[in-house]
Amino acid sequence: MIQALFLSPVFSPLFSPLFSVVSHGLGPVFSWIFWILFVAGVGWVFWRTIKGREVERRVIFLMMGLTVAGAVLTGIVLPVQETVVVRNIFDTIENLEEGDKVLLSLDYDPSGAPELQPMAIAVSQHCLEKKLKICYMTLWGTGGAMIADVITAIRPDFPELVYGEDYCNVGYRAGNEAVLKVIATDFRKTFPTDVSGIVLDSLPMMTGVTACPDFSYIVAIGSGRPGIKEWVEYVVEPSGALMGSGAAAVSAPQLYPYYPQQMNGMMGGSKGASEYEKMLRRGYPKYGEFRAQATEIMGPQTVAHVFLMLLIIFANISFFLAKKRKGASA
Amino acid sequence: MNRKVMIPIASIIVFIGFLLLKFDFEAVDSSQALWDAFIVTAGGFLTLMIFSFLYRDNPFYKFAEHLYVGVSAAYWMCVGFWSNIVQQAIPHLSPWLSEALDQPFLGYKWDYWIPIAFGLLLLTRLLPDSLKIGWLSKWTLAFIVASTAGLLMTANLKANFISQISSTMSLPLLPDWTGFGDFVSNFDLSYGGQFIKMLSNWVIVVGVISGLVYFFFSKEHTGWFGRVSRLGIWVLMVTFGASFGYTVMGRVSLLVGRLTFLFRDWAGIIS
Amino acid sequence: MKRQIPLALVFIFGWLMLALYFIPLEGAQKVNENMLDWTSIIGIFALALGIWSLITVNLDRIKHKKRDWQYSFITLFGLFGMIIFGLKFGGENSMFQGQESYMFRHFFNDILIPIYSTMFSLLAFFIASAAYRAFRARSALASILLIGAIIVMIRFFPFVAEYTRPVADWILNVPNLAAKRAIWMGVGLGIVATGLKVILGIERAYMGRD
Amino acid sequence: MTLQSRTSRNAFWPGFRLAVYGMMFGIVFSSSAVLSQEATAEVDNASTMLAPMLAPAAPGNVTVEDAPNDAGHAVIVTFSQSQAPADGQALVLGYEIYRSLARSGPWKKVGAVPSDVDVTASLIYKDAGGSDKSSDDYLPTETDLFYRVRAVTADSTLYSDSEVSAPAQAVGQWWNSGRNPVFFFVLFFTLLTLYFLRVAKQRGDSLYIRPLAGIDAVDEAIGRATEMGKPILYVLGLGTASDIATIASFTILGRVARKVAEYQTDVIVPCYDPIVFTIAQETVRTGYMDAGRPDAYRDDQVYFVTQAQFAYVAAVNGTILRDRPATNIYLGKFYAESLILAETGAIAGSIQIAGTDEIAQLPFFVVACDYTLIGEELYAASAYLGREPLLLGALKAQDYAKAVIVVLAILGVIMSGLGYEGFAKAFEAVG
Repeated sequence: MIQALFLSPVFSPLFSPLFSVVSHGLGPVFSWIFWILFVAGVGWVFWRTIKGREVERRVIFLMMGLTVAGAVLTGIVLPVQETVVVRNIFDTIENLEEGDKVLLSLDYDPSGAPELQPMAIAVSQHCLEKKLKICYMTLWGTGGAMIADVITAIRPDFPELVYGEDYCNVGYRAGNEAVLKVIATDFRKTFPTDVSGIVLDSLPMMTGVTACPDFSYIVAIGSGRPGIKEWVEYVVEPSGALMGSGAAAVSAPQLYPYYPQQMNGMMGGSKGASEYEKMLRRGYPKYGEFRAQATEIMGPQTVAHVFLMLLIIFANISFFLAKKRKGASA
Repeated sequence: MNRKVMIPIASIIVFIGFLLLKFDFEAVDSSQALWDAFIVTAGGFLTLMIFSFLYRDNPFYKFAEHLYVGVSAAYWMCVGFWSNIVQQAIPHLSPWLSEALDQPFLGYKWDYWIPIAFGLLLLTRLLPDSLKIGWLSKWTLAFIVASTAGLLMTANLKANFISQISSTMSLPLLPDWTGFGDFVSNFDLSYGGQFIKMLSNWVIVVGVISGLVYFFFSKEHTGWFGRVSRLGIWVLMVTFGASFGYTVMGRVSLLVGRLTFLFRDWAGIIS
Repeated sequence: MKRQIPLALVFIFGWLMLALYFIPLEGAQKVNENMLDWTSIIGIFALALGIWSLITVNLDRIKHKKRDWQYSFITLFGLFGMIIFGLKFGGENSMFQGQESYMFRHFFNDILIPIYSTMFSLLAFFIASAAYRAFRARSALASILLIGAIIVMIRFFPFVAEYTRPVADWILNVPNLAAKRAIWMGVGLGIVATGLKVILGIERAYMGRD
Repeated sequence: MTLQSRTSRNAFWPGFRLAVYGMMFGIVFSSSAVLSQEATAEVDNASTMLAPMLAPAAPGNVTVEDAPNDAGHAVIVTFSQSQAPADGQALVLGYEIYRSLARSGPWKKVGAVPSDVDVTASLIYKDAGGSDKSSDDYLPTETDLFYRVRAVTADSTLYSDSEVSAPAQAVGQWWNSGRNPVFFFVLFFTLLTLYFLRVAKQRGDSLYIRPLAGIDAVDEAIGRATEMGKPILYVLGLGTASDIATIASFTILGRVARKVAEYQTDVIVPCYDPIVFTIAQETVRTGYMDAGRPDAYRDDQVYFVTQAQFAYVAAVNGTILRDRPATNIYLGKFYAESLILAETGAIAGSIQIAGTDEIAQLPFFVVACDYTLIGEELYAASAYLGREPLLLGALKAQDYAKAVIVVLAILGVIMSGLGYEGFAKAFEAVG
């Protein structure tokens, strides 16, 4: 009922340009409670501000928690705006030919996963739709688990895939930059076998791959060091391989200077990932039914941003009011 | 019964309750099912314990903190011992030890004795003070600090310094300049436009120089010197603000990840 | 003796490592590469000292019943439990398979990773409270900080973003680069200066006195 | 007087702020109006050709030179491309490089280069072989090597080989001339430092350095801790002993420990890295000895926590909230934990002084701490605290080097502007 109210013709014009609400199990019931609390909380913070009192830290914590929790429960989906930086990656993969090989390096750990895993999944799905061959690798010891998660996530949708022919996983090798330095010219020197110890030569898809440039496209998804910067320095620059990247939001600004010379595209944080998901959904409508993880994150993120902006505005109002009062009393 | 006893007992009861709720009674492999239920339940509880820190320091947070410290210290010790000593050093030191530890012997390499010797010197600190040989451990410290200082000095110098200077120098201050008339008639505020390109390069050059001036220690920041250094700190501050603003997005997504885990996997409120 | 030998070690190894950077010969580069291995091996011995410190501090707490001494049991329990799971003996069928053992891997991945991610996600809360406290136009500098943050944060809003994104991108690319270069150059100089001070033996607080 | 100056500031800053906002929105709207939507490139894929029958022209002029500045396991192969295809000749897609230890073979394929659109251009391939004898790709040093280049086409049966090159050897060099700029700078800087050390020895601590708020705060903070009877928390960060920021932090820790011992307060140092932990123990002990109170030092002041980032943070957070230190000092390498630590410290009401050279973390320290040492200031701090002539001398050298850099940068920009690219190039370090 509540959900119906939310989506009713009376309310939907109010909300529809802003966000659409997807069904989320019990979520909507909770979400209304959360929204009311959110508005009440913001109002209270505003009231405190006008009164010229500081808001206690714990109230801010609570509000932040409520905001994000409410948004997660409601399942807000915001319109995503596409950018050329992400578009370039999508187009590069779209224009590759069947059978081309793509190297996907997942250099992050569970803390980076909320932002980066959706990119890895979306890019993998896109490659497999285009019938490209994917080789997974990682420079992080914790990346092995991430690769396994990606493969389990996409495997059910592509039951006909054969390991070694359509995709393979060479796993992790210790050595950080040293690994990259070597694979730029000699892939097998560092990766003589795949993750389970099968000799690379016995995997049909890896014949003809001697060095990184033998992959038609490299997508490096990473959240720190070693990561995209090292890929650019040790692989792209010396060997001229074609690369796109996916970066955590924190490190994205530092990597901007490499676009478009050293990498032809970059997905920055969940925003970039959700753009990719949107492009994927448009190109392959069947993905409309799947969970778009990054797009789900974008809603709560934006609401949290709104809240943060409100906080900053309140903080400044209270500051100016305090100054005025001080001036009046002096 | 006082609170000190009640709280742990109550928590254990709630924990077991959740465990039973999560346990899949129809599973074929019941030990696996128990483990799965345990993972989700424990993950949820530990998450809440850490979040409770936001309210204030409390026994639950202390519990999670102390557990985490102990387990992680041991984890890294095991991993480090295994990869650095067993897999790296021992195969070059002793065939007998490598066989005992299931490692292939890779031939003697005398240079691996150097770190072992320094490492043993370091352990002299554990000996009682009366033996008076604890000072030997300083040799190791001297070795490590000096060699890394020598090693990193040059590497950092190249990446952070020399290459930054040369790339600042080669910025054209008048990119694609084809005359003033052309500049005015093609006035354009987009990225490709000459105005923005020029402005950007000027900002970089002036920003770098004024930033360096800000880091001057031997001159008082007054007069024109002070004004330039003030410009430098402004450039730094605008950047800091921007980086802060940019980071918010990533941090919120981590929280979304945790809350999704709590709501979906642990509490099962959303599907 | 006690004083001279460490100083001599500093001098010799410092200049040696510095010189090796410029010599591309194979032997020289081998030493260069091995240095990192050596440090990590020495690190394990130091780790033994560290673990020893962790154990003694906690035992001491329990012994003298210092504040929160009960929790030291949990730390020690976790420490020794994990070390035992990390042991390797008893052949293929034993429970103790070192790092491959089920408990060792899963205890870390499945139990401790949640703590790890949750600690990390506390940042979302702290970022809000820090922003509330700090982003006030108190002074010219604070106002500039505020403006930078606002422009970039607006970047993520739908509708408004279209207009502000170019400016935000510009700030992230241009002044950002300038500031970073200035800091990098200063840091680069500071690193060389500190390195030199160490090698010349001016900076030796780390070595103790006697 | 102060009142007047304050009012004038008040009148000025809001106006300034307004102007900045105005300018900002001006730029926003005007630029967005001009910005067009992204252009989509159309790919022309209407190029199907008849299969040609003839092998392409052979590549020529294969010359081999030793690669400069290396350990002697690489050579550079230069060759001219095949001529443009005549009627019926297949299009060359790329060139494969073959190496042999004898003129007659056997040949081993070592790499490939895609062909260039401009067929008159020569192509270069750097054959960097392995240095390990057992490696499959071992390239022996100081041995005659022969090279041959093969032009390949889409059809694997259609190719043509070049003449075999004259023999060449890969030789190791004694000096990496690509790193000359680094060498000259180190030399210059060492001499500068030595000179100023001499000056400093003669003039003692009379060398002027401008005050640094964060450093002055350290002294105050120790005094405050003494008054309050509370400890000082010193966090060395997540750096290892091989991070110079950590080494710089040790020196400051030494000074802090000495002052703390003099004032008879406590310093707590939880450590992340075991080597750092050992060194920190030594440093603090020395500080206590220098202050003449070696007995006051206890081993549990400096302790090891764990090597996991967030477990360490959790423990330090606990310490901050339970021991309520009067002052928290964070100097060294910090990563994502910077804000967690700084905000927890703010909750506990401690005075906080931070400093790091991790640029990504500086914003958080600036926002959440009372004083922040930005980048180089961290490295300079030890000279400030001790005011020892030698350290001050080194700081002077740093400043003069900076002045030289600023002048060089301005000169370089002007020179590049005038078209003398060589000036900037001279500062580029290769390899």
